[in-house]
Amino acid sequence: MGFWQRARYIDRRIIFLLMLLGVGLPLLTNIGLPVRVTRDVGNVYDYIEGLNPGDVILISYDHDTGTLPEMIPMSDAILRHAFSRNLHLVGMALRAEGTAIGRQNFRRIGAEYGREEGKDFVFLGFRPEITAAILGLGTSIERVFPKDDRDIPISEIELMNTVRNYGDIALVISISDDDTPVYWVNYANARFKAKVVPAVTAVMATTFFPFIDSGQIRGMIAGLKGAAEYEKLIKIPGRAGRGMDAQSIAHMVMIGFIIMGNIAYFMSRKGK
Amino acid sequence: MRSLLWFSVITLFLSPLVFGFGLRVADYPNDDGTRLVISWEKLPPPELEAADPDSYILERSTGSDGDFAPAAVISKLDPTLTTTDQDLNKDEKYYYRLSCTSEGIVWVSEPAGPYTPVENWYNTGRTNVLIGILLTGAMVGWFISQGKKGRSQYLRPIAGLLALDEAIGRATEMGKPILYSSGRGSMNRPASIASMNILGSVAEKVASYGTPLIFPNNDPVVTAVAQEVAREGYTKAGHADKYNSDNIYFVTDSQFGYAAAVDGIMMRERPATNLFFGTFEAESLILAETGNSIGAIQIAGTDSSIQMAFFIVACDYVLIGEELFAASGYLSGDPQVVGTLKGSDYLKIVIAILLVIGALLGLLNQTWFVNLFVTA
Amino acid sequence: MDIGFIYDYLIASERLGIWIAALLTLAIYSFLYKDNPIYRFAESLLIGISVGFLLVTTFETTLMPKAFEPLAISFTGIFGSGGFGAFGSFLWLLVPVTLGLLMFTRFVPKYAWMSRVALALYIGFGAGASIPANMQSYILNQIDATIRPFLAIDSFAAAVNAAVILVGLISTLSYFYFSKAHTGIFGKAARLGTFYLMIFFGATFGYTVMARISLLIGRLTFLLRDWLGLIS
Amino acid sequence: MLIQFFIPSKLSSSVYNEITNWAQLIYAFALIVGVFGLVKYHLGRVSRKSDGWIYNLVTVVSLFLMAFLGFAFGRKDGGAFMWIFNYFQAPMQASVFSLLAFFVASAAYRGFQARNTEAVLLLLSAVFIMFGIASVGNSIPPFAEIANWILMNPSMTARRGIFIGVGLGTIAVSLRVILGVERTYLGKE
Repeated sequence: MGFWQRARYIDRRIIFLLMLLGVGLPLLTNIGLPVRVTRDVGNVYDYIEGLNPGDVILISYDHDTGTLPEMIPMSDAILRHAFSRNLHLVGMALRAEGTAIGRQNFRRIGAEYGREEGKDFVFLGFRPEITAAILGLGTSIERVFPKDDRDIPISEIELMNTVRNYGDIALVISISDDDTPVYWVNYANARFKAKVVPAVTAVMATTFFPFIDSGQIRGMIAGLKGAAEYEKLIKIPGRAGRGMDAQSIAHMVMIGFIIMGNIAYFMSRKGK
Repeated sequence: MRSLLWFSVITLFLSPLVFGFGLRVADYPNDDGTRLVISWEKLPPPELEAADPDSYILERSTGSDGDFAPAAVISKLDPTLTTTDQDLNKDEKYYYRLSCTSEGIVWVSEPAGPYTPVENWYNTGRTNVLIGILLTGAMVGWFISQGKKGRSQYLRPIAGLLALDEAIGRATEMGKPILYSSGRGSMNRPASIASMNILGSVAEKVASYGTPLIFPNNDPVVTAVAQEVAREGYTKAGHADKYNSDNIYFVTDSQFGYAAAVDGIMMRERPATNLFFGTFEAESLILAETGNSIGAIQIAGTDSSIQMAFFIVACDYVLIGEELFAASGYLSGDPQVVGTLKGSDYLKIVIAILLVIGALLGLLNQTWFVNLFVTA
Repeated sequence: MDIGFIYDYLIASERLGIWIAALLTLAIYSFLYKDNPIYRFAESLLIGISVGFLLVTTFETTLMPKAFEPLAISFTGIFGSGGFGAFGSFLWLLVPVTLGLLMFTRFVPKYAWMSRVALALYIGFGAGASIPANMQSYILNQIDATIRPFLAIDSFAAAVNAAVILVGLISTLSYFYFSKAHTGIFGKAARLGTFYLMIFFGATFGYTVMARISLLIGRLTFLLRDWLGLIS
Repeated sequence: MLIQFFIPSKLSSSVYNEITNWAQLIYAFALIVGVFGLVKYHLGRVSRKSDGWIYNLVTVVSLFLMAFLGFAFGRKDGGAFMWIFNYFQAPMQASVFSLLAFFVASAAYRGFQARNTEAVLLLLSAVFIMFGIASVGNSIPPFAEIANWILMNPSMTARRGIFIGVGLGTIAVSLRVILGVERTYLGKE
């Protein structure tokens, strides 16, 4: 068996090792590959940048734990931007597994900026029945969430005295790994004119292109890449940048494998 | 909160002014009699043009002069000008009115009613589905009856099925077992039924050679069915004694627990042939790559379009899409089953013709034809 | 009660949990090198735990609320105020429970055939439900989606795309045609169909790679950050 | 089930729910039989001291431990049952899932060798999508656009073709079951 013949049937463990290095090293070293900001992400940033201090953003954690590697960097970047601009945040979840994550993220990033729960941000908790919950918020937040996540009645929370329904909310962001943002668009946007932005996994992104074309959504943040773009815009490097480095290098390693595989194939055929 | 309180105090002292305002109520089509559709004219009404409030309250009552209670809040910007009131009772009469309290004015529209939601017994939005099924049923039924008369049909070769005998033979020669998996599909999925049909043929072939057939399951109902099917296959081949129900067993329903277990089995039992037929999810490539590393011949077939891609890359032969469902006709040669294949072939011609006609009529802007395929 | 103690306990149980999770993650990854006792241990553990988990959840979400509790309620109802109505609902509830119990005949090979009644019903329900669902979403909706673009052709590009889709769909369907040999013009159409299929398979593979790598990033981030604290 | 689809009335949906419940109960009882078989299999290996019996013991012990914790103390957050789920089962499942990152690489190395026209198309389309969606290629406009065009046109078309085929196939199988043409699933002709 010639060299190329052997290369065609290379020990898989070499491929595994290269893949591990391709993902692991960028995570450890923070290379900082260039990121180009796309229009959709730029629109979200510009809109939030244009809000006045004290305006309210509603963030809904509509995802499971399986997709956390993509969800958390997006959430981090948005929360950092909002807190740094002194905006007020209201959090909630339409999926049970999203509740704990949303609560944790709110408190963690809130603490980074010294924001106070109840005054600058509040986490409402989880509601099942997507449609009913989204429609209900258009009427009265208090009716959907009588108490917040800490079991404090909404009427006793300072921030919630001025936030009653979508009319008092400047932007709704749904962080999701499925088509929940479609419900936000169909109900909160179409019915109540709420401005909706989906922050979704890269795989789900194509679902929302038609909504961008039709102008129903303002922009979109998709996956690790979207989060990395956002980190670049707010000039705070976070884990998405690193993750995206890992992602890009892993892709190049993959393409390298495909090219190598083909070289080995053609050379071994020539050798015959 | 405080402002709401303020309004309700005013309401107490002002008796509401009633205005004529066109509120239209209609039955919600094709439902179980629990919904009404309420639509209105453009807001605001003339009387409120100056105040132009953001939202109105839709109120519902079960008597024309009864107590109206809020049913929904309506935004003045709602472009649909309709809302659906749910969870109603089909034996009750309902009245609706729109109300608004704004800057001291209490505005109430004339009540509209009475309306009663109607319980429907046939979903008219699904007539096209019914026609499609009747057409399919008629076509398939006709070819089954042709099959009963024993008329045989030509079937084009499918590489993956031709390779099945070779793959079983190889395992026998090498004295190694065959590993079978039907993936993650529950037994009520047609793909699992198709998989069981293939399993029956495989068991029959394997029985005479005495090659072990290992089939770890992801679903306990599949285990029960698979044991029956395999036992029958062995019996048909005249080797009921060689059937070992311990080789077909439930492992776990955890997707990746199952993948880990099957990987482990492959490494330890070293099957010469892996057969993956059924509904697969992300575990497909975990199984197929591990199978590849031990040098097994692999044949796969699934109804999941995404997992077909992974099988194509990692397996030797793949039954693409419908080929999985056709397999039992090929393997058993039963003329009735083959007949159903012929029936579905004719349906493909019908679909192709509909596509061409639809495209032509579409170019001529005949929306009605395209709408024939819209389902509720 | 000393709150601080509970807090310490929670922190300790979380630290312990992270260590366990990290070591088990490494145990699973060791399979990539080769099958080994550590992987085999993790695999056996995962099977046992997941089946135990399934057993408890199935018992509490299905058997209790859908069989045993209603049975008990209607049974006591017969002797209480429920009377004949309760007896009826008791009998009605017995039907699925009996079907389920038929599965137990599998323990006795001689009577195992009785379980086939339950299995046949189970499969029959699925088969019946799948017919209209498939007709609707896999056939009618796909036809609709293919011909609808022809209503709105406003540019050369839109016309090309609509044609690419129409030709592709018909040739893919001819690939799936079983009762005719793939020769002549028909064979060419079927071949074109396989080209389309290959493009789809390639695209699906490429599209999924990113999500799969994200999973690895997630696990490595857990190991490097939560466990080892190497990255902030 | 077939007829229920066309009848929106309340009776129809309650029949549907009832039948779904039945199916769930059949599953639950089948599970008990399945778990019994599993335990019997593993204990059999343990008592015979078969090769690697210690691992069979691990499975049985962890199964019983988990069942005991669940039945005795419930499934509360913060309880031992959920703790084991969170720190044993969940991370192991996620780890097995992430093995896919390695397997897509090894599969791509072998599977994307340009043997014939079909393989070339498979390869090109995969590379364009991979490159056009990852950050590097995504910054180069034509790549992203080609990737999108492939996804929305030829790729989606083939998927539709598969859908229609699978749709016809499932309907044919279901009809064969209902009409009793095919009964191998019942183990008798």
